[in-house]
Amino acid sequence: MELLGLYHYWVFAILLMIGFYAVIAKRNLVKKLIGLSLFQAAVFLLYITMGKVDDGTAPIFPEAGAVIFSNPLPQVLILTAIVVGISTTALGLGIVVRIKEEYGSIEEHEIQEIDKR
Amino acid sequence: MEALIDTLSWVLLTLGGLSVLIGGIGALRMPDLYTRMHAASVTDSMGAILVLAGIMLQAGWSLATIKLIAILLFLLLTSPTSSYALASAALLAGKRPLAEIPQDQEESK
Amino acid sequence: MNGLAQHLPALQVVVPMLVAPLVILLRPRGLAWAACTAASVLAFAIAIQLMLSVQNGGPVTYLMGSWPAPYGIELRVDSLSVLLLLVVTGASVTALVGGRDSLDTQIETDRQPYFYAAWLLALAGLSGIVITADAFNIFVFMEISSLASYVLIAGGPDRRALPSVFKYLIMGTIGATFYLIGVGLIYMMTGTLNLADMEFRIHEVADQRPILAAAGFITVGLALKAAIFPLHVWLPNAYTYAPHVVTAFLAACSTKVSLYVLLRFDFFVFQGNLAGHAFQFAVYLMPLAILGILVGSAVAMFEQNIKRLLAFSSVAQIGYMMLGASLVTVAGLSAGIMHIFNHALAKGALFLAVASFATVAAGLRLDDLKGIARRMPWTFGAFVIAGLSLIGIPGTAGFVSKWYLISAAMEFGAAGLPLVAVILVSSLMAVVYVWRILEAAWFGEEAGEPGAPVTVSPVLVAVTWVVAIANLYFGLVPELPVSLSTAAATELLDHLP
Amino acid sequence: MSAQSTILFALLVPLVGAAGIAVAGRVSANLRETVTLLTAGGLAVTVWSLLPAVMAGERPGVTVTELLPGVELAFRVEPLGMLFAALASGLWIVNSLYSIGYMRGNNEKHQTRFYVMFAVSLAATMGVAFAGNLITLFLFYEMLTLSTYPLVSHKGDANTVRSARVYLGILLTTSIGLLLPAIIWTYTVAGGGDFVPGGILAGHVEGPAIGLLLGLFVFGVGKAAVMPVHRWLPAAMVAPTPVSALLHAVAVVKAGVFTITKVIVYIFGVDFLFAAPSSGWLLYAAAFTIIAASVVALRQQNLKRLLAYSTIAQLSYVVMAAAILKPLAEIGAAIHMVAHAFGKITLFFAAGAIYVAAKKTEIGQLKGIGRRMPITMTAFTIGALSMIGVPPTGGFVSKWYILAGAFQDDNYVALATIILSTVLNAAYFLPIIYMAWFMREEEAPARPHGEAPWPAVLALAITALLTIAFFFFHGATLELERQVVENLS
Amino acid sequence: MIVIFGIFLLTLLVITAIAIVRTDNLFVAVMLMGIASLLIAANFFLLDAADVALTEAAVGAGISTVLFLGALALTSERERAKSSNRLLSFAVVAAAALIIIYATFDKPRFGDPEAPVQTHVAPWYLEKTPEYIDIPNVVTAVLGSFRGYDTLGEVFVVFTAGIGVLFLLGGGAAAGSLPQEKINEGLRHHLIPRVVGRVLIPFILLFGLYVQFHGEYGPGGGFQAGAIIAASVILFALLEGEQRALSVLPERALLGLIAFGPLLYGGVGIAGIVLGGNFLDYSVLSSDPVKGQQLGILLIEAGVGISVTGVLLAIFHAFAARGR
Repeated sequence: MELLGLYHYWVFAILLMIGFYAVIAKRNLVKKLIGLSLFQAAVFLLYITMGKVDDGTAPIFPEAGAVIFSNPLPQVLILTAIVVGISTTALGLGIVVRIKEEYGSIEEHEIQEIDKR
Repeated sequence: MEALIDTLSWVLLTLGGLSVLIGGIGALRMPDLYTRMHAASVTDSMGAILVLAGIMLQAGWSLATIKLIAILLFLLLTSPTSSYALASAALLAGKRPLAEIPQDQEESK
Repeated sequence: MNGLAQHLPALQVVVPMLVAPLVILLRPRGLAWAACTAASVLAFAIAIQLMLSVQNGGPVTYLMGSWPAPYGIELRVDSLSVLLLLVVTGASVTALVGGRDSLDTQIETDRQPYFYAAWLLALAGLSGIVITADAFNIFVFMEISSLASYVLIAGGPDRRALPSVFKYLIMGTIGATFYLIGVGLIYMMTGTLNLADMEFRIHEVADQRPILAAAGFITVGLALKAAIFPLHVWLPNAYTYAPHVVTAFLAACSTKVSLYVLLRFDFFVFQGNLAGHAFQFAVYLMPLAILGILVGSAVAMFEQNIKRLLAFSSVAQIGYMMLGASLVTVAGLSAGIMHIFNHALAKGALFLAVASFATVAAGLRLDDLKGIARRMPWTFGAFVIAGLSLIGIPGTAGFVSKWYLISAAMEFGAAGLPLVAVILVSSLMAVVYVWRILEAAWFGEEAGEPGAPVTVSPVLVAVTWVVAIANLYFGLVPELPVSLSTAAATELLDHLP
Repeated sequence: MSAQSTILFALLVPLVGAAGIAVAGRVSANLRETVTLLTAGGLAVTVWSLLPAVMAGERPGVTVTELLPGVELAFRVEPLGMLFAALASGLWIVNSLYSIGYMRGNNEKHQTRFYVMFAVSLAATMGVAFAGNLITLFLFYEMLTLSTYPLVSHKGDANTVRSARVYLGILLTTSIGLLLPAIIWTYTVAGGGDFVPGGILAGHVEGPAIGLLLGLFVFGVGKAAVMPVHRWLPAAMVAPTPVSALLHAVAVVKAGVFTITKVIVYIFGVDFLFAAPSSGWLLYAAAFTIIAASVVALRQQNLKRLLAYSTIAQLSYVVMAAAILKPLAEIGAAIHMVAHAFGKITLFFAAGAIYVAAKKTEIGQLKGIGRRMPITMTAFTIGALSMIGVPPTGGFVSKWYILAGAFQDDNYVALATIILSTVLNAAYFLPIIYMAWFMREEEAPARPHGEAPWPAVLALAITALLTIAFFFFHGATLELERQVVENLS
Repeated sequence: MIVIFGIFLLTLLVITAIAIVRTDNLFVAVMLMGIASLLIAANFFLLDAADVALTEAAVGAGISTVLFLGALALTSERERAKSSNRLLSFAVVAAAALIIIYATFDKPRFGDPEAPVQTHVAPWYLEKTPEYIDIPNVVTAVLGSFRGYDTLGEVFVVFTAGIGVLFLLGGGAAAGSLPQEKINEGLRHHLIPRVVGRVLIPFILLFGLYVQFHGEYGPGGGFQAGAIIAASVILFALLEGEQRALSVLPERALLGLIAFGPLLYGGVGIAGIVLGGNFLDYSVLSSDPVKGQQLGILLIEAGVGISVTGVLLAIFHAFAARGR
């Protein structure tokens, strides 16, 4: 179990870094956004991981009997965070589409070139 | 009785798993889109059916089984449709099946 | 009636937030502006009311859904948040009232409802950030305000607005996500999201590595959003290509709200809980602040486009606020907080004036502004006053905060002298870059047709003057900002058990 | 009307006047100038009405508002300020008269703006004169700088703008960069900045710090034009002559030396400073400025620039006198402000008159001009003699007191400086006078001309007479300024 | 067993992520992104987060993929440029990584029931939910009531994104005016998908409603439901052509939904004030506080569902309308 726990945190770190790298290093705007959503997904993993309780179940009361529940709060937060993430992505894509229409390109450096002229 | 059902379900699950595996291998090894789709279809027809059946046996008569049946029906409806849509889209996009391409151009998919 | 009065903290946020959906349904579309303005005027009134009750009765709290504090979400209004509320709502009102014509020219009519809805959401988001006492709730409202501001900025007529806003979106989201990570780590160690509770429980936490990391993430994330040097790269373009009125609104408050959250966390939550936090805070942020001041001013001195020029000056001004905070004394902190208020006054007036220049001049480069003073003397007059306030000439609001900043630095004796030097040098730089504009406007022979006095929207001129006069008023009678910011600084530093 | 309200009134009159002028300017030139004269008269009456009380030893004061905790916007009338205010307000009347002649004679543009800003700068001057503490003084000091900027840059051509930039640059840089820190320093150590007889700094700073603080003050007050912060004054000569005359011979520059004197007397305290070894350098700085400026003046060809450098030298007389730190010298400083004001404004008026009438600006062109413009040149001569310090002119009186003060302290540096500079003054003024009266003009001017328009001539005649008069009737001033030194040593 | 499965999923996730960054075909990247979302969702399920898993599957794998594809259709499929300033990026990333690794020491053991997270606030929810609200799904209780203010904010984030896209892309209004073309007739001429689609869509809608109203008892709620319903309409649009979709749910109607959802939510909150409670205090909605809470949650979930559906559809149409 502990192994899995550590593994979760590592994966969180790795995903975060991969996404982060994509955001800073990639020049393609859509790719940046993809990286961004990966970046956020990693954070979701962090939260959900910390809410897990040994041999617990989803925090939904069954018809009968008391059981150990995992922590509902991180789940609530992440429900919110997921929706926030998709909203940001949608808006970002909207902007990308307009940029494509205005500049005919979605490559950062090409756009900078065009603006220099 | 219990034991019988249990073993049966495990057999089904294993077979399902195998066919999924096969499908995967096929999708990797096959030369072009259409043949790959063909291989992949093994996964979501055979594989799905067997695995779901296995799980149903595990679940016994309960709400879960009903849901599983629903899922199965859903799969059986959608997967052929989606492969159809995929194939026709590929054709529209101008990908011709490998059989129609002279050998030397094979790599140019 | 008292019944409603007790709900003011909630209404402060809810009013603009709920008017937004109505705005996009309104027909005829002209009503959108009216509704938007009405809502922000109301919000402003509420802010004033809250200020009064805070000044009389100390911090006001409100339980959302009447659930007890650490479990439900709590709203908390103290001097600091009230100061910010005044700035935010005030900026919104002035920008809206003054900016109608300018916006009409820059936003197509059929897109205006969306625009005004976004404006209200930005307003609601910013107020929500400063009014809540819940770490995660801050994140949610931060996202509302950010998304809304992206929309507002993207409304700019120049296509270059789009890449700049995309950059802003990326950096803003990274900042918000960093903040989220930080909050997550703290939550992991304390199990709570309520700021006060958090502070109390961090005290208990034995091993603080995750807390330190959290402090790092939160500080960096918010520094990104607050455009603290060297994380300011998104700001100049965003401000330059946004619609003029939007620049006036956001320049006055958006970065400052992130700064507010930063102060909240670093002083309210971490200060006194983390070993040597004050020291680290000062050591890490003071150099950045100083660099920001100097570099920002220096770039501004050579900038040609007046909006960019003012944007870079904003970077420098944010440096002032950070410098004050990084002294970690009541005097310094209150100086920094006070500068939030005074700088909002100066920049607001300047950008409003720019908005009305833009209606007349060919462009916003200094050459385009030549001789504008003769064509629009009134606007120019207001611009001069605000510019002097930005420099910090006595009698203007800007002087008050500079005075406080310098005396706060002098408390450190000889060690403070370099800081004094920095402040003075940057003030002189400010003289230079402000005067470049004034000179061009005053003497330059305008390129186009000779200067027939042009009529810009009189309302805009009037509003600009109101803000300019506010600069003078708070320069001569600064009780309000002084008392609020001193109280806020004391609350932040001395509230510890 | 109570003294308090009178003080505020003295500030409001010019401002209200400015508004009035702005309005009147839209109606007609005559109305505008009438309003100007009325304002000037009104201001003079207001200020002079304070005189008796102050002579009687009262020190009326009023606190307007508290800028920051412990930092007030306050006014307090004391002899030095009274003298300064009375001087500036009185001369404004004459100057307005002169301006009318000058501006019309040259038919300048933006005349309304000119008169408006003029009134505003007078308001600022009053503020400086009556300031009750450092911060108030600083506030109006900056206001004066900013409000004179449009006047200096009045012409608006490239050259003017450049000079105006120098003007503003030096004045703002010194005031923000040096004066402000000095003030804040004072407030931090002394816990306040009110002008108190005997000073407030005693016991709060010691050792080299005193010298440093003094330096911050002296060079922070760029308007006093102590070298090396003098360059703005010649630069300011691009302004129309009335501006040079009233502002850069009286109001602005006197505001500078006035500030320094006031700081020395009321912030440091003469005795405290006298005791402090590290403050001696001021005397030498002033002496150096006097000599250097005079030498530079020798080599000037442009009349106004010559006058400018002469002003620099004369200002340092005041600074030096103050720096002698002896009662008589302090009186001398105060009196020299007046004497030099009368003399120098006369000279500028004359120069302006010459420019209006003959469009001549260079010294070399002045040959024989005395025949065409006798009144003007007579006045010029009187002014020049006063600069040199020849009786019976005001200049003699002030030099007398300064010398007396120097003797009190056996301060031979001061003595030598004064004597040498007197020689130099003579060396650069007498040739002009000689040229004007005793040489024939080489070729007849393009169009024959007589005197400048009558208001200008009238104005300069008046000031010339004042210069003489001050020699005989300086008793009142003396009385007033004695009060300053009574309570020191 | 769980451990192995978890490790397997996570490893797969990392591999997918790397693949996403490495490929220069954006289409592939988007598809892989969908897969990654599914993997994350599955992993959430292992971590007892049923609701989150459902949401991640619906939003991450479903909607965001659709949006990305829509955007790709309007921009370009290939990423032309190689990465820039790799070194700097690596440095920054490494720095952040170090901080995180530094942080992961001292953190509570994974699944430790004694961790602060489990002991401080959460138990209160688990203990009080039956008493105050009395619905089985604690997540819904916290989401809807205890932290209802967050959820309100969340709805407004969605709303903001919606009007943002409408503002940027000028709304789908253009769709009505422009002449129909082959492109937006969807798969009209393909018999099989249409038939299957017609059979399925009702069931998808039904399922959406189930998720919507079953939220208090099982996993599910407004967001998931909104996403699913929107998905069904989008499917309809793909099959029957956007025109028909718009004729079913015209522009104005969508705008109405977008605005009505948040208003409903906010209205419930205001009702709380009017009836003498605090903002978002549902207990006062009914004579019996528990009933009031349940009613309130039902209403606000409805509001959430409506607004999410409206916004997603509006965004989809905005993109689609841009295509022509």
